[in-house]
Amino acid sequence: MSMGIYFILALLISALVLFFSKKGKSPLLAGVFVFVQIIFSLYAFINKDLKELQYFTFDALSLVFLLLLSFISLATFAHSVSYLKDASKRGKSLFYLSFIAINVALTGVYTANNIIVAWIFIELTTLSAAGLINHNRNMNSLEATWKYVFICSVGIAIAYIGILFASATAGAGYSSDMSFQSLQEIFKHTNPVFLKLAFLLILAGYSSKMEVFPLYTIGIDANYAAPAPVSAFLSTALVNGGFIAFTRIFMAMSGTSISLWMDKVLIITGILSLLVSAIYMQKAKNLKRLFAYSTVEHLGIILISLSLGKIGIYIALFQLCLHSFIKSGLFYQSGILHQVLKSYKFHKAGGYMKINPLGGIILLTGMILITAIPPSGIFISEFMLFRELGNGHWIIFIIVAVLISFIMYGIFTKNSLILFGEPDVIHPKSVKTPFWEYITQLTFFAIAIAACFYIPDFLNNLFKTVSGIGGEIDLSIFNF
Amino acid sequence: MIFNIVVSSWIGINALIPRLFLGTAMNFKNPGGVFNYIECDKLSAFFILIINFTVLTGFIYAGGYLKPYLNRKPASWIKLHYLAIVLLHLSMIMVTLFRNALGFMIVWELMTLSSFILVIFDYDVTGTIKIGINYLVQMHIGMLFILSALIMSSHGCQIISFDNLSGWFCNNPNWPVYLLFFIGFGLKAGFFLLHTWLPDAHPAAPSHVSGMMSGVMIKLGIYGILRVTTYLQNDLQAIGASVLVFSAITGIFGVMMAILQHDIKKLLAYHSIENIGIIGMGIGLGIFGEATGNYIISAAGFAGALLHTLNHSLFKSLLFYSSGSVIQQIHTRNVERMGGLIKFMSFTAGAFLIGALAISGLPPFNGFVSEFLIYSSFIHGLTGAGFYSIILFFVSMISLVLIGGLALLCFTKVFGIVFLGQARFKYEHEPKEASGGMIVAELLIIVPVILIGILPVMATKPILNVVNAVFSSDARISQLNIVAPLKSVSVAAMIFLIFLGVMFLLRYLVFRKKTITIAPTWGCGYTAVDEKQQYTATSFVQEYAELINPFIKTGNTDVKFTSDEIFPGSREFHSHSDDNIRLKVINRPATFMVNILRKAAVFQTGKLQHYVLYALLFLVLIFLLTYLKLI
Amino acid sequence: MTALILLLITSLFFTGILVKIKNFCSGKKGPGIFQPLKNVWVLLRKGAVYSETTSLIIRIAPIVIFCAMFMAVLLVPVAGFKPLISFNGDFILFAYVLALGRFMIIIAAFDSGSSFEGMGASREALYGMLIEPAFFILMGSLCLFTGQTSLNDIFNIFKGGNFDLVFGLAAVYILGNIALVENSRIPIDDPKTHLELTMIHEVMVLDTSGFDLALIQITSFLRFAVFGSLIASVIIPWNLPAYIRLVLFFIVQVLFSVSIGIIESFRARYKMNRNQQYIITISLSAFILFIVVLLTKNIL
Amino acid sequence: MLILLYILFGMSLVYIAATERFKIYIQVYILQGILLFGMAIIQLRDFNFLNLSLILAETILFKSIVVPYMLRKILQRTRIYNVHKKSVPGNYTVMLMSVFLVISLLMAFVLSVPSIERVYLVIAFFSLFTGLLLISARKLLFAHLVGFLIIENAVFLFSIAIGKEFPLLVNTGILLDIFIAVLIMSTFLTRIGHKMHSFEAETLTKLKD
Repeated sequence: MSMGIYFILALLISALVLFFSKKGKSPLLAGVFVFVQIIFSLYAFINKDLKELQYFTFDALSLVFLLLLSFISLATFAHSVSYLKDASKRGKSLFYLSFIAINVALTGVYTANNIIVAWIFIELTTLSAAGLINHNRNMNSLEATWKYVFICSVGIAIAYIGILFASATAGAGYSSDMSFQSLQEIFKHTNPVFLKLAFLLILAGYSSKMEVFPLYTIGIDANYAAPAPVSAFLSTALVNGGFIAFTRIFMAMSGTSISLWMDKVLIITGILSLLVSAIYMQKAKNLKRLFAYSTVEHLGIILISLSLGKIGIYIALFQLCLHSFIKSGLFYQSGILHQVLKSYKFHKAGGYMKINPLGGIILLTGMILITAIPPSGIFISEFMLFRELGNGHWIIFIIVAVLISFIMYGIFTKNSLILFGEPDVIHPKSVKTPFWEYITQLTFFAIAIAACFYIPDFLNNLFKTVSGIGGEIDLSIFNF
Repeated sequence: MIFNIVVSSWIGINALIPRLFLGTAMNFKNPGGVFNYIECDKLSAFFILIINFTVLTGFIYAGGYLKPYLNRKPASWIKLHYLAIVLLHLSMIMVTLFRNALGFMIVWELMTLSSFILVIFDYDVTGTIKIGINYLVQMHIGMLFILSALIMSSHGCQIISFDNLSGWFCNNPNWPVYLLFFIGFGLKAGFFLLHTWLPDAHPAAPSHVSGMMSGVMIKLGIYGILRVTTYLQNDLQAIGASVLVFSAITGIFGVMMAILQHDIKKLLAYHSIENIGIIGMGIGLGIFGEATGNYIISAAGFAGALLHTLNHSLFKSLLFYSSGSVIQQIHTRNVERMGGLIKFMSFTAGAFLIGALAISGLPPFNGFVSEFLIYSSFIHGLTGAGFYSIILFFVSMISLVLIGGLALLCFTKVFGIVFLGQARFKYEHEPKEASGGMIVAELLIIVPVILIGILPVMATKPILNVVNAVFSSDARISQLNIVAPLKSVSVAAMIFLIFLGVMFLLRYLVFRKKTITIAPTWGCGYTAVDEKQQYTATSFVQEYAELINPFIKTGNTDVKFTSDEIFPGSREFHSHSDDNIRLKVINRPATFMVNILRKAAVFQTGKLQHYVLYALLFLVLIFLLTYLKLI
Repeated sequence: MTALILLLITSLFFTGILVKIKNFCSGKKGPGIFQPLKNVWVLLRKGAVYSETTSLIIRIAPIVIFCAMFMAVLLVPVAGFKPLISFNGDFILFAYVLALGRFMIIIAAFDSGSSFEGMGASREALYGMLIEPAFFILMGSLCLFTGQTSLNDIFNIFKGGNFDLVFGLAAVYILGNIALVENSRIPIDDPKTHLELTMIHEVMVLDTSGFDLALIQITSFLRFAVFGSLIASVIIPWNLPAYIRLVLFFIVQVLFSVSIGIIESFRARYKMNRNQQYIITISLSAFILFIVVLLTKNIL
Repeated sequence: MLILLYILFGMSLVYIAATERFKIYIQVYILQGILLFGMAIIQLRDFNFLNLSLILAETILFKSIVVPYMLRKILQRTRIYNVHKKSVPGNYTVMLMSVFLVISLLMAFVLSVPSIERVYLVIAFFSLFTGLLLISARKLLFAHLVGFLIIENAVFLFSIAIGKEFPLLVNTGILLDIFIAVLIMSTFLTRIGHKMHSFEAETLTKLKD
């Protein structure tokens, strides 16, 4: 029911946005929507496992990311308001329209309990993302948008074929109901060849959303061309959407005979993603692209940890949440940086620490957190990952360790150019950034740091329910 | 506000420590909470003492040292710097306290991180950032080594912790895990081949930071090695021997490189490597002694190592601080541009002299005591041990002797060139004596330096307690064989001092009525002497450089004369000595790898079709792998 | 105590004899045996001249050097007469106080900022660094041989064992060479300093005068005496009655000084850049001794 | 009857791969829509109004009327009709097509399950490969768009082949998605055409490191 109300409200608000687009009331309306979003996620959190409109369920996995989404969309909204100060009314209304649309679509992706429905909403995210990416309306954004929309659509079409295969040979006697629970049953009796093919196609297709190898490139272009708050949104909430859509299918398949094979494929994909991010970080000339590559890196790590069974899923969730916080914070900061230095380019911009010390320190902190150096919470998850790799997968352990070191080197060398390097042209600090713009990053980083020392129980329980761990593995290392 | 935090943190910890130190090992076990895995035995307590003292002096010194920067750097950056000092202090203390891997790793990385922020304080000096990042990444790699060792050793345990080591070491060969640990901690401590970050990081950092880092932070690598050593069960002989030899190489390499340096802080950094080598010798001896069940050797070795850790933290920080005062005044680290500073900054000169004497291991200063302990361990080994172990001991003892001699050569050079004679170049402004805070800090260090030198027993007894508590050794024997000679050493030192006093009195009496005339330096009949003709550091070590040329190349760069120039223009010439180990072992492979990565980046064409093709190729790859049963 | 007194006595006339011998060999009459002492006495009564570039260092250095030497004296056994201070591993202290003296004299040389003294200083530092291992190798091998770790017991070699004599003589040879280097005599250095920019030791004290110079000279007397008595206590059997040992001791000392004198008059000095080789050779021979000892201990 | 449709469809694919003229793309695409309609009708198990209308909407309305209309609009707006570049020569593409045909035959045989019409699989795979070929071998964005549409046809064929009916709501959702996708793509294509007066994919390679 509430889902329906939510959809209706969303529709209503977007209609109003369209209607008032001349009046320039769109920010207000979008604010209202964000409020609705937050209320909705809280509602969802209060009554768990509620089934809505037959296709949506508020299970633990969706709840985690709904809460996350409400955080991120609030922050993104706040930043976009200041970002769009001097945008045209039409541009604003279009922007907020797509913003609302993508929020709705993501909510759909998170909560969908049906493989096809999830697919539909994924496609919707692509389409609504187009409006956000192309906001600047210059050549770069146009190119990025075209590539993003096109390749995402192709990928998702391929994923659809995969889904068809997966559900194909369930043989007679099985309901054509495509909800994940029933799929879990169906897959047990599906021809493994088909299943493998399906998994492969789905992985390849959704990789465009998850920003992992092979279709990671478009995500990077999108992050680069989009406005900074949007990049923050894309590389966290949207990526999480792709991750959920994939993980649900993965978990449905993991009971079957091909699970070992899947693990290996995941490890290969993860390592390849790590590799490409390590490679391109040495080359990146642009701050936002650098951050985008670090997203690729983290998703690669997450895929690897997915292949490690239940605890692996726990690790993946943990890392994904923290990554969302830190990465979005970094992108917001990069927006402020662009206001100050007028450029993202490493060889143009520089001396940020001198020009804007607070921002500089925030950037430094974010850089430290994203490279999983304590007190970053990601360190915990990577520690657990290494621990898991430690029993049996020493080769992967070594590969991951080496690549992570390279990535760390890349991030630090590149970022230090911006932070401490000499700018080739020094802009007088024209815009005085108001303090509240830093608050989002400070809070997010604070959360990420706090996670290193303490996990709130409800979150811990959510993760446990998702990964189906229960009590049998001892997480007492979180005791402090 | 930062200041308050720091002060309170010390007052708390300083109050806490002596109880820990003297009292038996205490062991919080209240369920849950941060104290769940904290355990403070005597070893930790000992290191905490060192940390507190050095950080205290470092902080006092920093107050004076950072004054000139206050207006040049953004205030928030200075704040961050102080914050990092506090963080470094706390994390170092926590490192000594934590036993479980996660907590240990977190604080270990925090330590690296805060020191990184401290190192890049002078970020607008070119190269500083690069050095800092290099340091950070190397430490990260070291962390991964330690992590892998811990994970490997606590295989199948609920909680990864150092406490699992004893179990693992009982049932498995010790050396592989120990090797991993040694690499991991050795990277922090700066052993040979693992040292490459060290000679850069110390000069790049401001002096109080170098003092703290070289004084205590790299010692935590030693702490880690000792901690792991306490759990060792078998392979002791092999491990001990290899550690001994490796440390000997480290020591000799460090001091050999140090002599050739003309950047004063780089020189001191190489000396840290040397001293780490000496400490490592002590540890190796200790392990070896345990292996052969000869407790005198082991006790003397471990005690020597611990005492030298303490001593080195003292005199090395003293040296860094005093050199820092010099650098602050004349804005260069090149010794060739200094000279005659004793007349301007006499106290700093005195402090440096004491530090130099101590680090050269000369009586009656503390450096001698710890080296004496290690020596006595050696000679005990000589008097009663097997054939091969005698050769081992003998060779490494001789290397220790060499280290001593070389250190003397090095520090006579530094002190002579920097403080004595005349200024070789004109200083841009008259150097002034260091400000109050810095002097106080140096005084604070000088006191224990001399005290330990005169009353070694006072320092050695507690350390022997630590050794007896932590390592398996016999209290009686150690008391008998180790403390007794030290007693006579202190007697000798007393006599020496008394005699010194008497002689000064005598000199005073003699010169009371005599005429003291001041004349120019005698130039052997050559009258037009000027400061440019003084002996330089390069020429001082030239013979030595020729001697060791096979091992360490020293190159010159100069501009050759061409035939066509009738009136040759100005020429410039300077000699340099480069750390081949660093070039060959670290830089080349690293750059090689990075270049490979760069080359691999051609795949990103920006063409949409290619991206789709990659997806296809990925599918095909997986198909093939599956088809060929590879996965 | 006796050891101390004996040492002091020998140190009084040692140099005198040396000079006498040299003059005799070169067919001169030469001054009396006690001339060096007279010189010292004269110096003691003189005032002092300091270079204007000098600082406190050159004023305190001679005293420290002297005291360090005196410490060494206190540690040295004399032919079975126990030294004042003796403990396990005291030879380490012995070596390091000598090193302390070296350190001080080097920086004192630097203090005058002269263009010559630095050269001497650098040589002194290098040779000191090279000669220390020789001493330690010798000591180590004697430790190994006797199983003792203090000078007093180490030098009590003669116990009538098979190899005592061999080792004793080898030790004497090495000690003699070390003494030559430490006291910077020919073939390392020429105290008469016919240039090669005025050699090692003498050049370092160019700017010292009066009381300080006197102290430094006394120090060199003492150094001779110390090494002499080390040699003496190696080759004199300790189990003889005291008076015989006394006599033998003086004889050995005289012989030692005579031999040095003869060496100085009949032997050419090495080129400076050959010295390192020579010193390393000493260490090498010490090492050979060590190997031999090792083999005898473990095989025979 | 069916066989004829298959063959026609296959022919159309070969043709579309070989040609480079936009007009022909559009016409062939219309033809494919009609063919698909035929197949769907023949395959349809139970005739009821809803399914019929849905199929009509999916094939005739969507594939043969709306999309071609949009494509034409693009061409008219941007006034780009003729082809400048030809990345892989036509004859090579035809060879490639035959190779793909063989591959898709093989795959269809590998994945042969009684519950699936093998022939559909062959055609579906074939059209999938054709679409990918169009995307990766042609250098014109318009061709890429057409390639995407062909892939969508492949999806449709797969869904026929597997013969699963989804609930109506879901089906409409899918349809809507694809429709919006095509809409947005065409708008962007128009924009790009306006900005650069050509569909050269080469001009869209600014974004890289």
